[in-house]
Amino acid sequence: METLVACLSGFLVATSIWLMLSGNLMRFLFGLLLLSNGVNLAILAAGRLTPGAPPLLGAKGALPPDTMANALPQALLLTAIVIGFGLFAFALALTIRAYRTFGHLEVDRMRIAEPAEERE
Amino acid sequence: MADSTAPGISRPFGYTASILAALILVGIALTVPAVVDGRPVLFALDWAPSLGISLAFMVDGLSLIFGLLISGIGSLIFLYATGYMGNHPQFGRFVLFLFAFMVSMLGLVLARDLITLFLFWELTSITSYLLIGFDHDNPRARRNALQAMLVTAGGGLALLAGFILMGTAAGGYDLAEILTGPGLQDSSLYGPILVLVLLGAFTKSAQFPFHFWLPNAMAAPTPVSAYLHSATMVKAGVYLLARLHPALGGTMAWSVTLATAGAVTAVLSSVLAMRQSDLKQALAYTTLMALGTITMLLAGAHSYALTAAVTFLIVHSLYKASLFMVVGAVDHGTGTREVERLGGLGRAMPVTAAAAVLACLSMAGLPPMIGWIGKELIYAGAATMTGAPLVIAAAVTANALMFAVAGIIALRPFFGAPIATPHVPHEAPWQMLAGPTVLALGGLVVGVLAQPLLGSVVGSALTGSLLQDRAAGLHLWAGFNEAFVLSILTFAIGAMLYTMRDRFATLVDPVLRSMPSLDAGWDSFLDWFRDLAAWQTRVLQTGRLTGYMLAVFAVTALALGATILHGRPVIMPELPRSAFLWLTVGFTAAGAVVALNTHSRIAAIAGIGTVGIGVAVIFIFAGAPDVATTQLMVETLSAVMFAIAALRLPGLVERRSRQRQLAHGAVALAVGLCVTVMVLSVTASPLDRTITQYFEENSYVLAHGLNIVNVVLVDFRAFDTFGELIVVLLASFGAYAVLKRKGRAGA
Amino acid sequence: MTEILTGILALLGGGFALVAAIGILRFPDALTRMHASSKVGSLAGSLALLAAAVDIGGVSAASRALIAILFLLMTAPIGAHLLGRAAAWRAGQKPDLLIRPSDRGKPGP
Amino acid sequence: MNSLILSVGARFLTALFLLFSLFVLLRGHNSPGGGFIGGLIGAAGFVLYSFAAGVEAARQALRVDPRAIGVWGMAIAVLSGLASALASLDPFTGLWLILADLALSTVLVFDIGVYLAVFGAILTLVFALEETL
Amino acid sequence: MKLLAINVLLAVAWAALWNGFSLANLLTGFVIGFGALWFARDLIAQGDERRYFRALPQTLVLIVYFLKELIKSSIMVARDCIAPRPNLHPAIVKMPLDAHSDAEIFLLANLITLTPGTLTLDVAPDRSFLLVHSIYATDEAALVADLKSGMERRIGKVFRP
Amino acid sequence: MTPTAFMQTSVTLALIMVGLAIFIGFIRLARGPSLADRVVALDMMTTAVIVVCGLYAVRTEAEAFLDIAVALALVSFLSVVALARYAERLGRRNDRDD
Amino acid sequence: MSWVLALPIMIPFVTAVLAFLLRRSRMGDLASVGGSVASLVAAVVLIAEVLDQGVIAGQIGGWQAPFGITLVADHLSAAMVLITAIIGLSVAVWSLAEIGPTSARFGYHALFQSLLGGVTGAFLTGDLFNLYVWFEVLLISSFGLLVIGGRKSAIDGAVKYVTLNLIATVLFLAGAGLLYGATGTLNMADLRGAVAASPDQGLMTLIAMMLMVAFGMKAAVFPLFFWLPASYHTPHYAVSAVFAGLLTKVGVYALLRVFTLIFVGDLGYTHEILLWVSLLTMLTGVLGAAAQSDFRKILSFHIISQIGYMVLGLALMTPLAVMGAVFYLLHHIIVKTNLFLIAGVSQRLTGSSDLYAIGGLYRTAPLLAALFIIPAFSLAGFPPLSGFWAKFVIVRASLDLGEWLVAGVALLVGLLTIFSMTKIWAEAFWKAHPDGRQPALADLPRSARWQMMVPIIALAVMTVVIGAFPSAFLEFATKGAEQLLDPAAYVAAVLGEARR
Repeated sequence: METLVACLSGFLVATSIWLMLSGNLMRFLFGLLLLSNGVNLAILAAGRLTPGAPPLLGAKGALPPDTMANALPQALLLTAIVIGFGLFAFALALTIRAYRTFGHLEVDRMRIAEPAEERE
Repeated sequence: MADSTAPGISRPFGYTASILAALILVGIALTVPAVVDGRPVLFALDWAPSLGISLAFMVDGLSLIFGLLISGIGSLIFLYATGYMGNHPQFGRFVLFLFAFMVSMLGLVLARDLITLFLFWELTSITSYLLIGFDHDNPRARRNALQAMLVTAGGGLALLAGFILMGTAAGGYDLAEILTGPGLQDSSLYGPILVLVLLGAFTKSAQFPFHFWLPNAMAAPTPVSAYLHSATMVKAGVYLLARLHPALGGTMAWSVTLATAGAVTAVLSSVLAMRQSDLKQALAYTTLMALGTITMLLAGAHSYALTAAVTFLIVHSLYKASLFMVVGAVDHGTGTREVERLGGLGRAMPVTAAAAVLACLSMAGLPPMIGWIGKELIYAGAATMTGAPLVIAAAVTANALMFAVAGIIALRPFFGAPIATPHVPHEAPWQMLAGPTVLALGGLVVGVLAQPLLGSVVGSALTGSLLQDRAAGLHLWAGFNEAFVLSILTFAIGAMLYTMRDRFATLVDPVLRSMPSLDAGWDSFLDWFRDLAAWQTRVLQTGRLTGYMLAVFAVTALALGATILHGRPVIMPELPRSAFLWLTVGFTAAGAVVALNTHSRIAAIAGIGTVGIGVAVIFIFAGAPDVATTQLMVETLSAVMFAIAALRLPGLVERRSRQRQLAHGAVALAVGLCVTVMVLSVTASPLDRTITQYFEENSYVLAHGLNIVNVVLVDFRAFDTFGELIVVLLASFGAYAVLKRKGRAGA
Repeated sequence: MTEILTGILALLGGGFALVAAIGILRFPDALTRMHASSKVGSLAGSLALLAAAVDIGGVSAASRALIAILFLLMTAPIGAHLLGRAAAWRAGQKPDLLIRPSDRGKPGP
Repeated sequence: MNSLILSVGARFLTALFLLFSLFVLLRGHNSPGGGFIGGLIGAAGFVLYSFAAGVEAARQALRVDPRAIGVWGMAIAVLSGLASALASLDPFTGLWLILADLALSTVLVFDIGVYLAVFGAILTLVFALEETL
Repeated sequence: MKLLAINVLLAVAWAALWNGFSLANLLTGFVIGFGALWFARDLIAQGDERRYFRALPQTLVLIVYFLKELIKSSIMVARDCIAPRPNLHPAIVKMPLDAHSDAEIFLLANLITLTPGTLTLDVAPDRSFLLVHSIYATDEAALVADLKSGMERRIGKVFRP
Repeated sequence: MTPTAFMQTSVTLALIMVGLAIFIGFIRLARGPSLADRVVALDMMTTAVIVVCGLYAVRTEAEAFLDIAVALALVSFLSVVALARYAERLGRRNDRDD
Repeated sequence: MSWVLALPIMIPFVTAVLAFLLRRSRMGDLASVGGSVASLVAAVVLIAEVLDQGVIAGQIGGWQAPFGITLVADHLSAAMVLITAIIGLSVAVWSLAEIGPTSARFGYHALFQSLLGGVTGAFLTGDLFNLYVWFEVLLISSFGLLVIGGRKSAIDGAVKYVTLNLIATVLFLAGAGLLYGATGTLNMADLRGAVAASPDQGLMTLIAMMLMVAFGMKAAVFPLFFWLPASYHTPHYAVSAVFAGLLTKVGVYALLRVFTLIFVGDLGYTHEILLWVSLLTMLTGVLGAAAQSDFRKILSFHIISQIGYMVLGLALMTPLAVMGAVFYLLHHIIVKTNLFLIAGVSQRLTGSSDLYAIGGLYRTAPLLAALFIIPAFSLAGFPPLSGFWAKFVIVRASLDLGEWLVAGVALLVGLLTIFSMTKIWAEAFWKAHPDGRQPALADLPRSARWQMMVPIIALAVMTVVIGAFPSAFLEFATKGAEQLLDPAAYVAAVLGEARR
């Protein structure tokens, strides 16, 4: 069970890196989304996949007969997803601003802050 | 810091400093009886006890000599400076720096703790940096100040390492204990210690091959040259050598290194001194000669050599400070220091001339000046050293050249036919005359009364500080011995050199010119260094983000991959049978592939949406409804925001070359593979569910909630959620600012 | 009994979802595909939710299922309308029949 | 986006989103949901409204600057964390007031803070994006 | 609308009387409440408000009709989805509108969209017609007539007196 | 076959069918060609997730999954609206790039 | 107890709320300063408590560790919190002179205070995932601060800063999640035992490396530092000052914490890597600085080289070396912040930060010159300033181990630091202004003069005091290092005696 998710997570990470490296800011954003997804899957898998029962208690706190899914990694994931969303949103805004500033999204051509050092 | 622009208004600073220095002189002098009695004065404060470092001082014979010279000459220099540059708008600062320097120098020679000594050592470097660069509008001054700083500070750092090693070898930084202890010559760390300490001392005392900074340091105002570069700072190196002689001296390595460096410095610099037309430069090179001579003598182990070193040190301080001040007075009075443009000044500047002549007598080593005694002792000492013939030869050569230089300095500007100078020559004010005169006369007085005045102090330096049995006597007439013969020989050669100086020039100049210039070497070294730095920056900090990211990912892949090979974590792959899961994983991966390569923005967004949906389905599959809901909401909002943003953004174009694509793909795959291996390895062993169990058991009982995930979020781990809400909020703030703030210029 | 009903509903839900997907794949253009998506898809979702409601039973499950169906039926057509409008216009089909967006003036209420 | 269907739909859907988001928020402690999901749904309602009626109208309908809403949410979260000081308990300890079936607690207040912060944040983001052209 | 509120209140009261807010109780309460209100219509409702008593049953009729249409044509579309040779005649047609209120048009448009085979694309700015896309538009006039007589008529019954 | 087993089997089968549905929908998504095609596919996939939720609720007897369905049914159309808006605006700009 | 620990984290956020709500008036500025004062008080109380009782721990929400989130303060944390508060107050005051009403309206103070809150949270938390959360808080605040000035170059810098840092946080997140999966706990004290007991030590090292890359990126070590020189010279000076002081140090702190407390199973591997990384960091950083000709760029590169020293202290892992790292950490924050603040004043007076376009400060702004000398030479490691002790301890620690190369590099880098500092001095201070300007402090408005100079003077005084009276600080650092190397007290404070 975890094996497949692990492979998927690795695959998502790999694709996201390929996208991030493409040198286009928008592709970077795509990569960022994929990377968060990949890592979230990794965390989920690391917290073990228990198919089925969600971590909800019965009335008056009765524990269900079967094991429930592990609640803690789910809480972590929730936090991580939300944080990832916040970061993504900022990155998106920054991308728009960068486009307005530079007129393109090629990161390698964004060199206002760091022009090549000329030889003295 | 006082900054007075009105001329003359800061003069009181000069006088005050002079008086303070004189008071210090008196204070130090008060310890003479005790020191001579063999009872050094000690003083210590805790500084960093956990490191075994204290702020400790002592006055013993060696310190005493230096202390007296520093404060005494210092007092005169302040007076001199007041006359020389009291009108300078930054005179206040000047006095401050110079006084700070004097205090540092005193601290250096009085320190009893290695680290205390190092503290003051570095302080002298800083203050001298500020002083050399005093004429800060002049690029040359700035360049030379930097050179002096880097050379001496670089040596200082070596010295620090040496001191640390000494502390380790000797078990503490207390000099008194180190010196009276068994010595470090047999320590396993001796080699490194010696190399490092000598590096420090040689750079500070401008020994070959680090001598080049000193003549350049003459960019400083003359009072600084007179003080730092003749009498005090450059002596710090030889002071250190003398100070550590008991602990480090006496070995073959010590004597050979010191003798060679000293002899080469002495001979080379005295030849160079002959060839300077600028009086100040000539003096700078003679200073080097003196330092070389002292270093050479400190190579010896015999008390004669050491007595000679200590005595010559005093001698040199007296005449050289005096001569520097004279040159300053000449410069002040005529507007030039070029020996070719000076002549017959004796009439216009009689006091200066007298001081010059007197000081030069001492420099030339003529009786009854103290210089004579110094020279005699040098020869006597040289004779006791290993490799005596070579040492003596070097000493004679250097001294003969000194004789000739002394002749040039004493005779050419002041006698003969007057030559027109930029200003009409006039005598300097009294403040500027006091120094040279007192010091020159001092040379005469201590020459005549050498033994009564200096004998006991030098003796205590030898016995108390250098741990010799006794000191050689300081006598004008020590009998018709080897030294006397050598002196006569010296005079003869010197006189010949003086008269045949033009011939000498034609002989020497081609040789000198053909020698590689270390100063030019310094410049090319700095250029090389700057080129290296620029090259590194071009290679590393390219300003191209993809390069950065590639490096980061490659490092990640490398770090993880290498560790996988190193640690060999356990993995147990096990494929599931749920067809639904396979399908889900399949379309999720396929979604990623679409996003990977498409040129259509919407296709990419949709592909990523697919991935989001797939991941959400996996969350559902794993029994995580909260997470799945959040994931879907976030996916939706991300898509919404993308759709809004995409209107404001251009289309996608793939610009990578095939080669780059391969490299990027390889790195990406490597990282992905590592992640997979990590997850597999993590899931290979069972999970400790203690914490989850606690949550399950107490979620309702203690936290009154049935949804464990939510209880974890808002209660068990509310702090995480607190941070999380701040992140989201601030992300929106940042985005708001980045979108709404009007662009401003300014690259 | 409920189990069998549930099973049938589930199968129908899954089946309709599959059919909708096939329709989306096979239909010739965007507008026709939308028919498959917005209708058959909604039906599939409704059926699956009904299956859940039947299986779990009880007011809360039923009400949630019904609310979900209601929401689905409320939102799906609005989205379909907007998308269809955009698609039709972009596809350039029968432009004479359409109100060109540029004629509508500025967006806003 | 000038569409009669959308604008009529948005009118009641926005209300529905808000209502549903509050529902999700309040029962989050016992069923899936909670402040974050609630905030997202609530914000989604206003996003829809802004699509239908324009950002200006959405801002007016909201009356308050969304950033301020977010900050107030953060303030509420902080205060709920600090509230336990009154009972001299550790920070962020839940204080419970249980009236029959109804449980009121600082934990719920905290969740409301999360709700508001997320709500404000997302609207800030979307509005700012919308207004950029 | 006032009457709807009263009706709901009655349903709640009914359920409370039965000591349980189950769905069955509430529904029963609603139906009984509706009956009670109808009997008391002269007392509590004047003029236009009486529309409630017709609108509510008409709404139920509409819902049933809609569900029937939904399922029927869903199956139609589904059949075409998997048929080897789909019988598609896509076209965009203009459907003149009798309805005028926003809510009415909205509901009509959405229900048309929801019934398979037809999809509302747009409303004319002057609300005179709807643009409808159909995949079974073999006969455009018949299609429009069908829509008007089926969906629009029933909606009109709910909204208009 | 007992009713329970029938239910289990049919749910499993239904899940596989939905999985296939998403996969097929994905093919349309990848192939396009127009923006609307992709959005339609995406929308269909979202609806399929609702089906998945329903089926999972059956399988695990947990109402919680219905909550996902409710939220998704309400919110998911927002992305369709946004993308449709995008398409329309792009059209207005006469920019043919998707 | 837990309040003492929680308040330093909470106060900045309360301040952020107040400052934002009052952003349109001068009260917002005052709220920021007032809140910083309150933070300082809380930090002082915290450190007093730590000095009194040793390691203290408190549970958020009253949930016993390892179930809830624990806050822990040992010597290192408490000192870092105090320094953060000091820097926060200094820069908050300094900001008053630089940050205009526009930036304030965009929420400058709120972002700034949140940054401080995030940093403090990172220092105090005893939970790995919570650490991640605080990292994100400070990261996102720093994003906002970076772009709030609205300069074109800041956008360029931000693109690089944001992208690379996002990668780092994702790595951190993955590492934390995987570590939970492998050990079942997130509490750092609990992790120590759990990691040691893990049957798969290879996996533990693997996760350790993942976290090392993540933290290394935050700390800007070679070869992960690119984001730093790309961005630090672009925002407001107050912003770059607080970045320079605190951000990379959080990374170093995390490295120190995690690689002394949790991952000590394979020192020969992890710490050897750290050693080489630190050497290369020092060298590349200082060489990078030598190639620059911009005030802030030089300072930025020096952050990197100094980070190398701190990592070196960790890599050597002897009590003395770790002590050196701790001391270096504390000293460097003060000094680097101060240098950036001075750069800000210099820019304000001379109109640029390009060293070739400015000058003349020595003649007409001697106070600034004197104040520059102190941190500059402290950075270069001259006695008797704070930097000397830091360097001394590190060099001695490496010599004690017989690591000649390490000591040599450390010293060489010190020399090259002097080279850069004197370059700034010669160009900005000594050289006359190329346009003949006579920059003087008197040019500043009176209030701005106070707001800018008082923090600089205060930080300079601290540098001098630490250097001149080092024994208390060194002992403190020694104690901190002892706690790091033998975390028994830490573990006991968090988990109670029972679970040791």
